[in-house]
Amino acid sequence: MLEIEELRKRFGGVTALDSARMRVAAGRVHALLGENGAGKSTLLKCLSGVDRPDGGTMRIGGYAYAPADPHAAEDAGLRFVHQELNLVPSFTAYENAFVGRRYPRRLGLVGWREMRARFAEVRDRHGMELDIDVPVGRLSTAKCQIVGILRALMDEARVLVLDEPTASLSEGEAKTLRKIVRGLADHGCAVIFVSHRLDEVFAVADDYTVLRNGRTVGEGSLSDETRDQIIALMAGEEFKHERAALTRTGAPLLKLSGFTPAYFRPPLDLTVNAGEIVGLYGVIGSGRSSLLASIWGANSLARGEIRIKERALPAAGIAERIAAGVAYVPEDRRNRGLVMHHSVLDNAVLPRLSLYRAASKLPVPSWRAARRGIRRLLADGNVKYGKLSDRVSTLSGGNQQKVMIGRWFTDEAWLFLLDEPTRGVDVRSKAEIHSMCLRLAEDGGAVLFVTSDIEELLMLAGRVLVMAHGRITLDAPNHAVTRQSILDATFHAPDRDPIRKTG
Amino acid sequence: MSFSARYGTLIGLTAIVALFSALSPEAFARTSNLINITQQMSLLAIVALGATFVMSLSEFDLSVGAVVSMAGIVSVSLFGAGWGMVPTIVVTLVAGFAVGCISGFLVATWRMPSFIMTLAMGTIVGGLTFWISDGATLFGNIPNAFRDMGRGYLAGAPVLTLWALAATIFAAFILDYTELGRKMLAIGGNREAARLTGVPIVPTSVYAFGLCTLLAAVAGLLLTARLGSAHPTGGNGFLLQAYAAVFLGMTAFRDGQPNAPGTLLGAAIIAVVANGLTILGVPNYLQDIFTGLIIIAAVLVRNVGHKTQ
Amino acid sequence: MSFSARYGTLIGLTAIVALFSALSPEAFARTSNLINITQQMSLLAIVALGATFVMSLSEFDLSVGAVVSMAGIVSVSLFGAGWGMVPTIVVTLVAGFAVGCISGFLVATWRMPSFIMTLAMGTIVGGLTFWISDGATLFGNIPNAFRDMGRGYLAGAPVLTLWALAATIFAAFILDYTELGRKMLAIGGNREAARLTGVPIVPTSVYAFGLCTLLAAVAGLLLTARLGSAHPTGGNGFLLQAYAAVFLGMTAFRDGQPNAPGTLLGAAIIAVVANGLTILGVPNYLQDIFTGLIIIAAVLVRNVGHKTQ
Amino acid sequence: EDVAVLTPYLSSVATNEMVETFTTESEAKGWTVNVLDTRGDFQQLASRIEDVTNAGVDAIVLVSVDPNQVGDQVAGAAEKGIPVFALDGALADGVSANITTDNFALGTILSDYLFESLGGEGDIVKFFHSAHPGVRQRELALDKALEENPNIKVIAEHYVQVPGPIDNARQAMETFIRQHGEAIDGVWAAWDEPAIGALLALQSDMPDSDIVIAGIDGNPQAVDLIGQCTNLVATVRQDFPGIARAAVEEIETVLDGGEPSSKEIFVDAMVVDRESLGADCK
Ligand SMILES: Nc1ncnc2c1ncn2[C@@H]1O[C@H](COP(=O)(O)OP(=O)(O)OP(=O)(O)O)[C@@H](O)[C@H]1O
Ligand SMILES: Nc1ncnc2c1ncn2[C@@H]1O[C@H](COP(=O)(O)OP(=O)(O)OP(=O)(O)O)[C@@H](O)[C@H]1O
Ligand SMILES: [Mg+2]
Ligand SMILES: [Mg+2]
Repeated sequence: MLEIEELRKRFGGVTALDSARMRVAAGRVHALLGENGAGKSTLLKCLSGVDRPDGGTMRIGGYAYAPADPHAAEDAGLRFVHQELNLVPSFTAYENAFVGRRYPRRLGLVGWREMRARFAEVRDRHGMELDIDVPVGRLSTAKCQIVGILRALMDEARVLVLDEPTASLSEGEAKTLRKIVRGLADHGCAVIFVSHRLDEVFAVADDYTVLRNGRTVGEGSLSDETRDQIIALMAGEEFKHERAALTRTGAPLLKLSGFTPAYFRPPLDLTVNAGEIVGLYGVIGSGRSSLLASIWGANSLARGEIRIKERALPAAGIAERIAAGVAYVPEDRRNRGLVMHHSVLDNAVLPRLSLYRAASKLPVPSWRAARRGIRRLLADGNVKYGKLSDRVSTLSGGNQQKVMIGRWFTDEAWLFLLDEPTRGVDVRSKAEIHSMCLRLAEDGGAVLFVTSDIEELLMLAGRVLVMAHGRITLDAPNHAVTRQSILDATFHAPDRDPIRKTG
Repeated sequence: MSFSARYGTLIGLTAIVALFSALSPEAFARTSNLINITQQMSLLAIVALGATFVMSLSEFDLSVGAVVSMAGIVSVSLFGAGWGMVPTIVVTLVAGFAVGCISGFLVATWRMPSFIMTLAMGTIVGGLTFWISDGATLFGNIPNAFRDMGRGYLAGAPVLTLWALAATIFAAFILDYTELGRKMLAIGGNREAARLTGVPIVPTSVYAFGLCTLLAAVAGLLLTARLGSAHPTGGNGFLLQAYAAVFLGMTAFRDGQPNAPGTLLGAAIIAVVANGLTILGVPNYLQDIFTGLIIIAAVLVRNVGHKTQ
Repeated sequence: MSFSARYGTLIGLTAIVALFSALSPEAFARTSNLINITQQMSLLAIVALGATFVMSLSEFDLSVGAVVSMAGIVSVSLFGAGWGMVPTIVVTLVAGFAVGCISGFLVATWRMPSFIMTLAMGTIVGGLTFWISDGATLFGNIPNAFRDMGRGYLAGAPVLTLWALAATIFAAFILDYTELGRKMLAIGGNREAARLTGVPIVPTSVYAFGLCTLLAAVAGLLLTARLGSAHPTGGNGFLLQAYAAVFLGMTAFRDGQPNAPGTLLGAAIIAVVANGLTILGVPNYLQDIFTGLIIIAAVLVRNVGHKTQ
Repeated sequence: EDVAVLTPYLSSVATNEMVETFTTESEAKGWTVNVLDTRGDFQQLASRIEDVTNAGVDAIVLVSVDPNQVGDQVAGAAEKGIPVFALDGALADGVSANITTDNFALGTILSDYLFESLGGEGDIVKFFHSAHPGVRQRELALDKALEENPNIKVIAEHYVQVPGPIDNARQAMETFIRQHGEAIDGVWAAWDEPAIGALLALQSDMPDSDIVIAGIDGNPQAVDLIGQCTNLVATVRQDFPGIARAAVEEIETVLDGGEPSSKEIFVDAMVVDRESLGADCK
């Protein structure tokens, strides 16, 4: 159905694709795999007409295919969900679904009602939950991801391309999506699926192609392969991911009592002790992200008592957290994490500007010291980048994520608040981020992380928390929980629905 | 969003009107004066509605003032050369539209910052206007039928007010009920997303800038009709005020997006303040100070209600 | 990035200078004239460097023109009231700094659009200036020592040129070599990301706006020293030109970020074009047209090389 | 009595002087004066005339504008029985009286004075601003005078930018000095601010030159500089206080039910130079 041969693409000095090959059959789900920066997104961008390849051929159904722009790809029957969500924040979900398409019309005017009805129909047909009447700028990352997916499902597609669609979805939604994908494939659609969650890949995909440094290094049917074989193909070497087990705890580092992130949330009590890695799980909208942001002091509506190392802090105020040794990584790197058009160096140095002072009392950074320090920091985090002066937006998605986390790993911080820290990160780097967390905990620090990946939760967390409707419905050590008990807690019925409609 | 956040700017305008009415019940609050305000704000509103189009792209067009002036000078020159009303109006509007199209094309294809591009364009247009007019104020030879387009009353309402209403409906219609308008707002909201989903950046930008200067040319024609003369820099004063109106309107409705009703409201605030302070006989310098304070207050009313997060 | 993309605007300036030199080898290209250009661009450069600070926040300060005028009027008034040089300068600079701090504070705490906020602030400042001066041009009583700060030569270079150089170094230092400057640029790049990484939004914004109007006040003092008089609207003409210089500078270096050397370059382009066209005796309307065209060309040179993606 | 004074050019020195005198004189008569400036914006001027008409003032005074530029509004005021006066303006329908100095005559006086002090020949630099109707008349007078004096040549001219005319003229003059140097014999400035700018350039770049500069308006700073024996040797002083005083008298007559003494009242202009100031410049 879709054949790609010898595809090449360079960005300045960086070779993103170097003779990539891929054959996708109709009615099959095809997993495109590879480490961060292997060239997956670039390949898909060539397919979608966003980037023009430097060489190579693409054929669809036997005919040569060379889209000049995204429109041409759409006309050829391809639908895309790009890795970086591209939505217009001021538009509602249903309007976003029509941007770049022909709007429904009534008497030549934009037919708002029909537009909404058509989108609502698609949403309901696929069993997704989504408030479609608010501007998407007010939705969480995961909800935005659902908007992007639904957008691609608006009409019949010959080829559906999903670049890490489940990166910020939790178990339930991810499962729904897998069902949708299978359904489409059964109807004869070819699906290309990029994901770093290998168990998911094995659950949904039929075939695979592995890219390494822009080259195709393996392809075939997944039923012939094991997880370890695929990992070895991707990384180019044997690689084992250890399961963490850490239960040693010390004095309380973080203590919340009667803490409410927002007026419509119930108050919470929570303690995180030194040496602990606490995983926070829940479905989309359960209130994990807002809890983390509120602990970080980024939420002016938060109320209640918060103590860090026994010292009471104001409910809002980021500077106090930083001074107290807390670090925070948001889930939405593009809008809330990084300054995309600034250099890697500027982004990496931002939270730690005062660390590289020319003289300790002078707020004047020494750029030489900063460059040296940041190079080491990024090397520790295994970030793949060209030059420190390159824009951070030119890094692959996973490497951007690693910059955003790695920049906090200096000696000053010992309590980490991580919101979906390994979103879009490949297996090996995920292990590295995990071992950074472990080292921190061993040195007497602590980590509170949010994840939507139950695998990761069980692998990393020494203590498991589950949130539902803004309450903590489960708090137990790792060894005392099972997949089932976690999922049960997730769907714990609320006494009353505390979530009010937005807008 | 609280009530004061959603309708804050409208409340602001109401408060300003109420204040002036209380201070000057016989002069300000008289119906004839209030009707007259709608006439005084109309040209500003038309220019500002044009600016709303480029602001919906998240760009600026700083040539609008120069285009207003140009339209006046071009039309009176053509009348002077013996042209009839229809060809004169058509040529003037086409010229106005063309200016924006050129800016829009260069901005979109070469990614030139619209600020500098349109500032340069405004300088060029200003030079051309001077060339045509020789720097002098032009009057005479303006047909009465033309002048009547910018003065007098129709069915009890000032003609200019009706023009401004028509322009508001036109702009609201384009922005909310045509694909073109939605594409403009999509580009303005997230240019990269628009590009990736296949929104045609260049033609959409060309139209937005073109509509902007087209409305500026309309305002220039109406200004000439209203004054019976054209001054080579007569429209330049509209520039900053027009954007002030758009920004006031952005804070008014729709969560910070440029929108036509908001722009009209913004122009109304500016016009009411100027009229009210004049009628109260406030000294010149105090007028400036009050104008500034009232505008800040009008935006604050809204933002205070909105300062959540 | 290709060579023409990286140094396009610089190449543009060089080309403009070469062109004028070829057209007028004895008048334009004479060293004394070139030195004089550096003096003519200096006040614009200082105002524009101030604007660079707020642009680095991705905001505008439209009160700079009014602050330039205010600084002149305040200082001459104080001299007239018998104040000495040092207290006069200090009070004027503090007043200038305060204006920006107020704007910055309101913009940052209430999320007011800076465009409308500073436009209102500029109106208020303009009104105060009128109040103080009664609308008249003020002169007399200006100490010669003060006047010498804005005229004459020091070690062979015009004093004003030295001021502009000092301001450039100051701005470049703040933006590139202090934490404050990096924080400003981070806020300008992505406000939310900066906030979440612990950049204090309010103080940083207050400093940026304050530095902006502080430099405007410096320019106002130097303008007064240069002219020996102060006019209540004498600085208003700087507003748009200053932002033009900043935008020219943004396209010049650093991938579209505001930067001090770029701003200086932008001011130089504007000054060279004005000087060259005057020397060539080009009629004033053609001057406008050429100025516009040259500025567009200067930006295009760079963007043509840059149009990859 | 309520009197509204409107002008688009309050920040110009000449206009400001008229308005100041007018205000003082009328307040002495117990009138309330409200001054409005629209910063060069004629649409605003039209709106403000409508406003004061609506507010029901007793008289409207337009300063430094040609009332024809806002004809309908003036006629509207007249219809309501509000008398409209022009200061340094022109006659139009509905204007009770225009009190002014003839700008063409001003330009002629300036040109003649300058040409005479150059001895009937030489090269001059011209500073002008044709957007202002009055200033443009002066320019036309220069053209006529040049026709009559074939030995005087304009070797450079500059269109002065407003706002900021002094600095703008100064920059242009700096350029001209480097370009033409000693070849320049005189500077013709359509009003005093560019003349001051030209003088500043001369003082810093060619302090010993004997270039003759002359302007129009009798701007106090210019008069001061003439008295200091600088190259700025003369200005043609319009009697702005005289215009304002004449206007106050006319308005009083009209408000008392009388008729203005004439529709167009010319107030004389005179040359202010070292001699008339009694400056000793030897
Ligand atoms: N616009 C660009 N300019 C320069 N380099 C780029 C650009 N886009 C991608 N690259 C480089 O191309 C390489 C491949 O990137 P790509 O985004 O395709 O990786 P990926 O396989 O999708 O990785 P991830 O799993 O992290 O998303 C990376 O080294 C990246 O830095
Ligand atoms: N002002 C508000 N009023 C009512 N509901 C709100 C408001 N703000 C946010 N919400 C809702 O509260 C829920 C909590 O979102 P939050 O991002 O904290 O949860 P989460 O568990 O991290 O979800 P995700 O996994 O999607 O990030 C969301 O569904 C959001 O729509
Ligand atoms: Mg990718
Ligand atoms: Mg979340």
